Amino acid sequence: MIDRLQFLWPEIILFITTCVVMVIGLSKTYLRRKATALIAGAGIALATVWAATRSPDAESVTAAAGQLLLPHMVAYAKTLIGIVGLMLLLLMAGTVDREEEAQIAAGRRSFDPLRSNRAEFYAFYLFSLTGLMLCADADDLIWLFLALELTSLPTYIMVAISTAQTRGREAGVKYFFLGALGAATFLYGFALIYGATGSTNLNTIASHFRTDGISPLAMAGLLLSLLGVSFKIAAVPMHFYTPDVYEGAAPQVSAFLAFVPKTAGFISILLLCAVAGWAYLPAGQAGSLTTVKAAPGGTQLPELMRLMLWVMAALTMTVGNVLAVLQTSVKRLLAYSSVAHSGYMLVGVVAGPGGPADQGFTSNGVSAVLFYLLCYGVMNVGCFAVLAALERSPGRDGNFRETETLADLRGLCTTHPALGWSMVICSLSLLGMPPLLGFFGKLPLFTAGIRAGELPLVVILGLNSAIAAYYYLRMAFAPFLETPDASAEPVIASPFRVRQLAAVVSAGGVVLLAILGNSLMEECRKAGEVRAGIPFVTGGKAEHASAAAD
Amino acid sequence: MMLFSLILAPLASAFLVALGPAAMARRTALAGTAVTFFAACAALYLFNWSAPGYQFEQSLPWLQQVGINLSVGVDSVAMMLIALTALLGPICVQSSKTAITDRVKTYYSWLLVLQAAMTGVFASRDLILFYICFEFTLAPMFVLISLYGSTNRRKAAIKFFLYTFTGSVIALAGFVYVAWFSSRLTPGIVNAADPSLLHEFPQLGKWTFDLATLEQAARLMSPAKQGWVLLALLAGFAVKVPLFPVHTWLPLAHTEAPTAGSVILAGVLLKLGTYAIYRFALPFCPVAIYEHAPLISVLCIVGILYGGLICWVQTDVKKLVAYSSVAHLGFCILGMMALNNTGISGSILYMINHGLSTGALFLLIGMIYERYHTRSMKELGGIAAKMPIWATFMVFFTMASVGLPGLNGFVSEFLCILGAFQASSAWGSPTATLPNGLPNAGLWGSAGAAHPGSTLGSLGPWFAAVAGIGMIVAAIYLLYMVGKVVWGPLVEPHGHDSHGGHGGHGESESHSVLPTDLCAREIGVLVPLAVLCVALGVYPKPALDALSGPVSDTVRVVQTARSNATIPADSVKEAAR
Amino acid sequence: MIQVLQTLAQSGFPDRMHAATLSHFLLVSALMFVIGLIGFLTRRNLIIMFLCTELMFQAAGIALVAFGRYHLDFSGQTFVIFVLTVAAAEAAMALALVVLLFRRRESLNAEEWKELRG
Amino acid sequence: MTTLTNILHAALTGSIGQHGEVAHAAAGAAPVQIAANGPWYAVLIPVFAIAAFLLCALCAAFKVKSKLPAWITVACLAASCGVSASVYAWVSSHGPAITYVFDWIHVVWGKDKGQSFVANFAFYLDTLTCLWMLFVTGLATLIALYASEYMSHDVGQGYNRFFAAFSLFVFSMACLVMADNFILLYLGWEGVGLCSYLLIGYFYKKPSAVAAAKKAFIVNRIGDLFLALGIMLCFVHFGTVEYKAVFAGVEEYIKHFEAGEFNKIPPVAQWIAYLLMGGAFGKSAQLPLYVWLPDAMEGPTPVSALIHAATMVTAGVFLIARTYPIFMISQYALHSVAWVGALTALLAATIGMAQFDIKRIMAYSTVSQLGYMFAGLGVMTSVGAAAHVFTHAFFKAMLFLSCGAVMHGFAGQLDLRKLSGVGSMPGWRIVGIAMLVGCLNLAGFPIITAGFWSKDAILGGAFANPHAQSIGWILLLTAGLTAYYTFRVYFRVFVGPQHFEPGDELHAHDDHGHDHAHAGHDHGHDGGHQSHSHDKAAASHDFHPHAPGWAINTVLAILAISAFVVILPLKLIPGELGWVGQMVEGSTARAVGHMEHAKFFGFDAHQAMMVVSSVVGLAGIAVAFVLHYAGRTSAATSRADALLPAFGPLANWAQHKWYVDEFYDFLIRKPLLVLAHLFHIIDQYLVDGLVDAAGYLPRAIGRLLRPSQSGELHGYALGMAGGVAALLLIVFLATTSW
Repeated sequence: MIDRLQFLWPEIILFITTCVVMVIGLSKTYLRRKATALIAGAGIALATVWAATRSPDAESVTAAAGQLLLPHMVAYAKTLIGIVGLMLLLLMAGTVDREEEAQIAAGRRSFDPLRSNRAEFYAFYLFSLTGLMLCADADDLIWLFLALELTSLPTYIMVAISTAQTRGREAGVKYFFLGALGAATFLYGFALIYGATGSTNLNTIASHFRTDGISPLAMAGLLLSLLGVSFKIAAVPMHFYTPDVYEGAAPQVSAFLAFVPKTAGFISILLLCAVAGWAYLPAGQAGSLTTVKAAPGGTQLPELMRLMLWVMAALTMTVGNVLAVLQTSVKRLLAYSSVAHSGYMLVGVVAGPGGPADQGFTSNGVSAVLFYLLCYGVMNVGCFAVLAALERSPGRDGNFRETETLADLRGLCTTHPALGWSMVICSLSLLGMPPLLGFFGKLPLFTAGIRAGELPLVVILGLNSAIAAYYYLRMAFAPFLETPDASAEPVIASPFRVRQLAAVVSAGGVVLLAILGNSLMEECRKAGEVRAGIPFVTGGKAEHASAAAD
Repeated sequence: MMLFSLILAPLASAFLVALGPAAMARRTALAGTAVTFFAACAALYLFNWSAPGYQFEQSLPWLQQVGINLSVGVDSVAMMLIALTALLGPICVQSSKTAITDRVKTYYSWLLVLQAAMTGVFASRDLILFYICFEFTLAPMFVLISLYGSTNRRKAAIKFFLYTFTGSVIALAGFVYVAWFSSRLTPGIVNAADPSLLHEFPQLGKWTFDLATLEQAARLMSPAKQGWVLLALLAGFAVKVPLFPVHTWLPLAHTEAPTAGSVILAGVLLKLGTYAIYRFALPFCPVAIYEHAPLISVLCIVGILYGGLICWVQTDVKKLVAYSSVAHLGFCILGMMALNNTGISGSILYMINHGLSTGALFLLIGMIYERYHTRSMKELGGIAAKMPIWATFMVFFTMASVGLPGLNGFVSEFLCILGAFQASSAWGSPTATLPNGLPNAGLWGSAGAAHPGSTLGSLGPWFAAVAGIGMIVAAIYLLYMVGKVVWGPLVEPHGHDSHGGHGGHGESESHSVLPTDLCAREIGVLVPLAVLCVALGVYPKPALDALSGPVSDTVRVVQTARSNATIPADSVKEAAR
Repeated sequence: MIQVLQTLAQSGFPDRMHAATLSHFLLVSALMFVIGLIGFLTRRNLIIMFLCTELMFQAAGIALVAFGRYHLDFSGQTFVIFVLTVAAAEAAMALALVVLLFRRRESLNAEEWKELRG
Repeated sequence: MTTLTNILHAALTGSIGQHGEVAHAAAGAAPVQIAANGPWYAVLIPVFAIAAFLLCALCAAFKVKSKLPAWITVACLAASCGVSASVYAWVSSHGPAITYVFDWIHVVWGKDKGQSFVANFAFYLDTLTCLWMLFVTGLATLIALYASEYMSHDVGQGYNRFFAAFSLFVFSMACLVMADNFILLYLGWEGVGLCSYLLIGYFYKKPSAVAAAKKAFIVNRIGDLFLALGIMLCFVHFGTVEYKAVFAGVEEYIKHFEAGEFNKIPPVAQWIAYLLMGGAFGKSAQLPLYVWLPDAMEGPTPVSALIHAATMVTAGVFLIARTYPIFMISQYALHSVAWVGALTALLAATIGMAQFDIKRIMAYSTVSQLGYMFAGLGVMTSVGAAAHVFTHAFFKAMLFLSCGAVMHGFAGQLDLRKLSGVGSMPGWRIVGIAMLVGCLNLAGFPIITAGFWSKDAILGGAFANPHAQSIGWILLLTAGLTAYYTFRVYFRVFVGPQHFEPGDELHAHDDHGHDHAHAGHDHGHDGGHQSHSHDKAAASHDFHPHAPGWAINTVLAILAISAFVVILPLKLIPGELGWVGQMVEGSTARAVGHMEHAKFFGFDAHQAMMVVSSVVGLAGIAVAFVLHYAGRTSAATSRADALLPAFGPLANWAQHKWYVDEFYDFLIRKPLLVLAHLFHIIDQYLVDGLVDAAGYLPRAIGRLLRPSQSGELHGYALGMAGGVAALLLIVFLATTSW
């Protein structure tokens, strides 16, 4: 058990930071309060560096982490979470307590711990990241459930308190209630899986499936779990909340929502799929519910799951895109696009890791998903960062107002060149315009999909990219090509300049990661390897068998 | 290094333009394109025209996890198109001097970026690098159209972007499929299909987008698979060409684009499609293309006649020339589908020639537009009386476009049609003896005598004959245009003094800048194109000789693949499960 | 579909002879889940709706306990403990949110909150 | 002078022996020996012409405002003519040869025959080439001289342009005639078409001129397509487009032809001729593509004379003559040629009879005479056809130039009802004489006119051919009609009471900055105005016709003399049609094969025709005399008017050119235009509409789905629950085996 701690140091670091932040944030001294963000940043940075450099290496994996189904994913996922988390942290500056602090600074009011939200906000943020990291090294249904809840519970509050507007409250309540519904669904699914196999340990469950096949009860559990978890990734039919919540929340929190729960959801889906098939199922096994599609690439999910994921992938990207086309609010548009991007990533899940013949980054759908999460995180943060870095002068109610519509972005390249060009670059990247990062994110999805013989799905993916091009094009070129309405109220930069930094960093990342992506891809390739050789539970003919022996 | 510098030079000057002052933008851009042009001239000089293979090859490792490298290299086909691109660069910059007066920095920098991307398309030897450049041409063109175009520019730009983007995404799926197929090849499979190919695969079983490897690998695909790949590739490239049913973005884009944009669009961008078909569709799916050539050719022919007739009823001069591109490129692809040396050589030459003559026509129309701010044939007429120099050039380039022998258009058009004419296996098949020698029995069959000038292929004289009607139609609409605009009684839009030498006092600014007839700068822009039109028409031999190597290779590939089409069909199906 | 029923039949469902088999527990759990869902869908009061989600959570809890007993395994019960904890946390959050909302609108009707749409 | 001597030498002595030999060799079915190294200076013929073009273009660029381009052109073309003569001298002493200049189009894909497409700039020099080049360059020089005066009102305006296009025409014609392969011929073929286009549209401000130019180019293009396809077929079948190799290939089929075994000749080979024929019909204005030629008269008269009467329109004849072996091996090709020629001749003659515009009459007579030439080719008397081309070139050019002089002098007036007695006006004597000479030739006045002999050869050939009797009768009828309408013009315009009304080009010329040198304004026009009373009278009071100047007169005089002189080479040198006959016999246009000679009512056809055609010709002239001269007192009316009702609507129809233009317009142009509009609509609304619809589809689906995002919590929950249920149902249904 101590061995497991090797994996948990980043989470532990984050947890400690959280505690510190919770206390410091309530300090009466302005400078100390202000330091919360810095401390949080330092904690995340430390956790990231730790995860990147000190994670157990490949040799010790079998010994210490033998229980993990995706052993190499842990380090990668945590590093990824840490990096994007840092970028998000830059954005979070000034999200809460803005008026409060202004009044305190003006001397109209003294510091009142009950009125301040700063400590909670950063603590929740860190909790959520902790939960997300915990998802990555889950090897048990209980662990997974807790990690997922730890990821999402803080987000409900963050949404609600991120803005002073009523919309934020509405978003929070919708998110919370529907989230609870989703959580109940996957919890019930977990219960059924447990019931069917008698274990909550993923490894044991996998072995059980390997030995006895997947019983209908287990299959029902798996499907329900997948559906429940797909709430986190905003896949159809669990996507309804997305636009409302993203629109209602402050842009920086929307950026957070687009990355953190989504990553948690995808990690869970990957784990569930690994349990259900990738890790052991040979192609061509008979049985109606557990039929494995004998596709040329060798998708090794049970046919039911594959089909469901297939339909979900196709529907998710299509629904997301067609609804995004109609939007004028950038946040809402990005929300729908986030739905669509989940659909793209599901293609990677459908493709799966492939058989032993399909080694390599291009063939592995899991690697593609993991790589895409990074790409999506970077470029999406960029877009939201631009929105977060802009605002309108305060209206009658004294609150500053968000920039939201496409019209607000017009002429940004001349008024705020850095933000404008960041928007252009990030939108083009989301569009998939080569040679930006988004293109290289989609390419492995293409290759893996084709490897798995999912040509129709790949074509749907391609067509959806084209539909998406329509609105991304508007988003990309509104800052550059159009001139602002003379009558419109001018858009000004938010006083929190660090948000601009986030935008620029994202844009730079979108360009640079594309150029220097090779080593990243190498990491993803490793991270996407599903552990082969799950042993049989009851003493069978063979103790070990290579995964998916054709 | 040569090719990288050809790509980087415009890119670097784009940055210089963007960072420099607006007043210097045009001169910087001109210098940049001129440097590129001279570099291209140097490349032309250093290029060994008698060698058939690729030259200036270079490869820098990039995303090796995906098998993507920065590989460049050109054969004579690509070299010519790069030269065309480099030539049009300074011409476009010069032609924009008076036409573009605001946001000049943006304009010239995107123009330069566009040039770099286009050069990249022709230079790449890696499918993804190609695709990157291919797609990246869209953004600059989108900007040029939607910022500097005429009234309906936004719609045109979006349509242009989305239409071609949609197509090329599907083409990407085709590329990936081929790469996947290649990655699964094992020595066993290759051996079973064609043992002689084994040495062609240094990276057997690896995922790569290297063109040379994939060319070899793709041939082992079964005809059915080739058919699907062909469909995917055509989905992307036929839109770009554009072939008949997917052409509607072109007239709109052309009409709305600024002059230089139209020149680039007609001159080079459309050639990306034809070049891609030549470079990828032919070697990747030789059997499928052999089988489906008649179908594609029918589309070409419909495009030729349909597009030509539509030209005839246009009132907007620019739209007329735009539709004429649909017709012209129909000839180009028709020649390519002949799959013989004549046809493909003609087709490649056609790419260059169409770029020169149609590019020049767009320049000329732009010059008129700058003066009169209209392109409607109802408002313009008899310009020859007022602008004899312009009229001379107009008639000249129209004749080049019509395909008058002695000018460039003829050589390529004739070769394309001849290629289609020759390419029929019916020529070779002996038919029953004719009892009375009447030509009605077995019209094209040969009574025992062979036809030495025929080649294998799936087109035939009827294709050539029907496409040939397009030559008549071309004469109809182009002369209709010349008759309306150049000849006839002088008609000018309202507000233009029809008697005075310097018409239109008090007209808009750009009008007063320009003299009535062409100025030295404008003549300077047109003369190089005219000289090349004559040169390529009178002495096309060097070009044709240079093409013969690569074209022969392509033809050999297609014909070989077709002749042993049955072998890979079976063995690969077995081996690749 | 048929196979699902078959499997259920094979696992002894419904068995009138014994008092409480696994099937009964599962049936109860499923009913609870469905009742919770239906309640969530039909009721408009936010607190009631939240309680319905609690019902769904607890349905899962019943299933977990039953399965744990069936398998003679403790992890099911362990799981339930955690579920209860989480449910408690959720309840706290739910109430906080509801209070927040009530302050704005003086109402707990879920239908009042539809400003965000489209 | 040396060259002149050479020609005479060659014509009178050297050539006889030489060509006798060649002809014999060919008759023995041995391939004609063609030397590969022709005289280098053959290149100079087109080079001089293109040099003239370039210099004139330079003049245009520098806006030269003098007659410089005319003199450049005359000088260069004269030089070309001289070179042609020396080339002829070379050819007549060395036999046919090829002069290679440079590689043009080379596509090579193998070493075997047919595996390369090679078309060089190389010249095939044989006597046929020389015959054509001599009269083309010679006439071009003369007409350029004529035009230097004729076009003088445009000095500084279109003068440069005119002579540039004129020179370019000669260059193209040289390429056409001297080509050693079909592709170079095609270059010349389309090149002359271009020049024709440019020159017809010379008065580009006149919409009718522009329309005529366009029509000429497009109709020619139709023919060109057939020519191109013929060339392609030729390439496919023979594996080459070079004459030398093609004729070598045909050689084998000629044997079958001589044996009458057409079934041994592959149909593909036979089809070549049909396709080439289409090209010839287009360029030489034969049925059904003749319609452009009459309209082409919108161009300046020198152009009509050179291009649309003497040289370019005979390109079709040249093509068939050049590729005569190919036509011979095609079973029905020559018959078709003969019939088309004969019918064209008749049709054009009937139209010509009913026209009033004298230039148009000449145009129709050109069409008609071209029909004769085709008929001549078709009935296997290529010699006759070539001779008719030769003689026709001179007399028709002269006729046109005379008409042009009238037009020039009377401000564009060409209506024969408004001009009378021009020939007797002072200063117009030479024009009158030239016109008379031309008319006599055209009408085939017996014995003394060259036109008589050449036409007679064709008529004789037709009747001598056992398969072409009916063609002979048609041609004979046409001969009569020709004589009638030719002299109708002469009697109406050049003799009789003096009368004129000026045309409407006064104003047009003013537009051009026209400075009429009214040198001849004191010449009498006393008979001018008495008989008419329309509004034009006022205008014409101030009008003085100005008689032609020295250049026009000189040219007309030279041509009038040469129209007679050409009889000498035709009749003084032995053989059928003498010198021309030898030229043709020594070339590819030689008709081979033995054909039994049919008799004309028991007489030898040729000898009988001399009499019969003389009678017919004289009869035509006599009718014209009676109807249009005898007793005519005014310009506007004649005795023929009284006869018109007797023909019913026929006369009207003929005057309206049998409504052929309208028919084509209705049958081809209109439907095409409708189709074009239809396509345009389809393109906008269907093809593009589909694209837009596809682009709209995502929005439409989006609109459809949008209500699902109602903002209501319950709606979302229901959506989620329902979605999950639906998804599970779908998945189960899809995977369960029922």
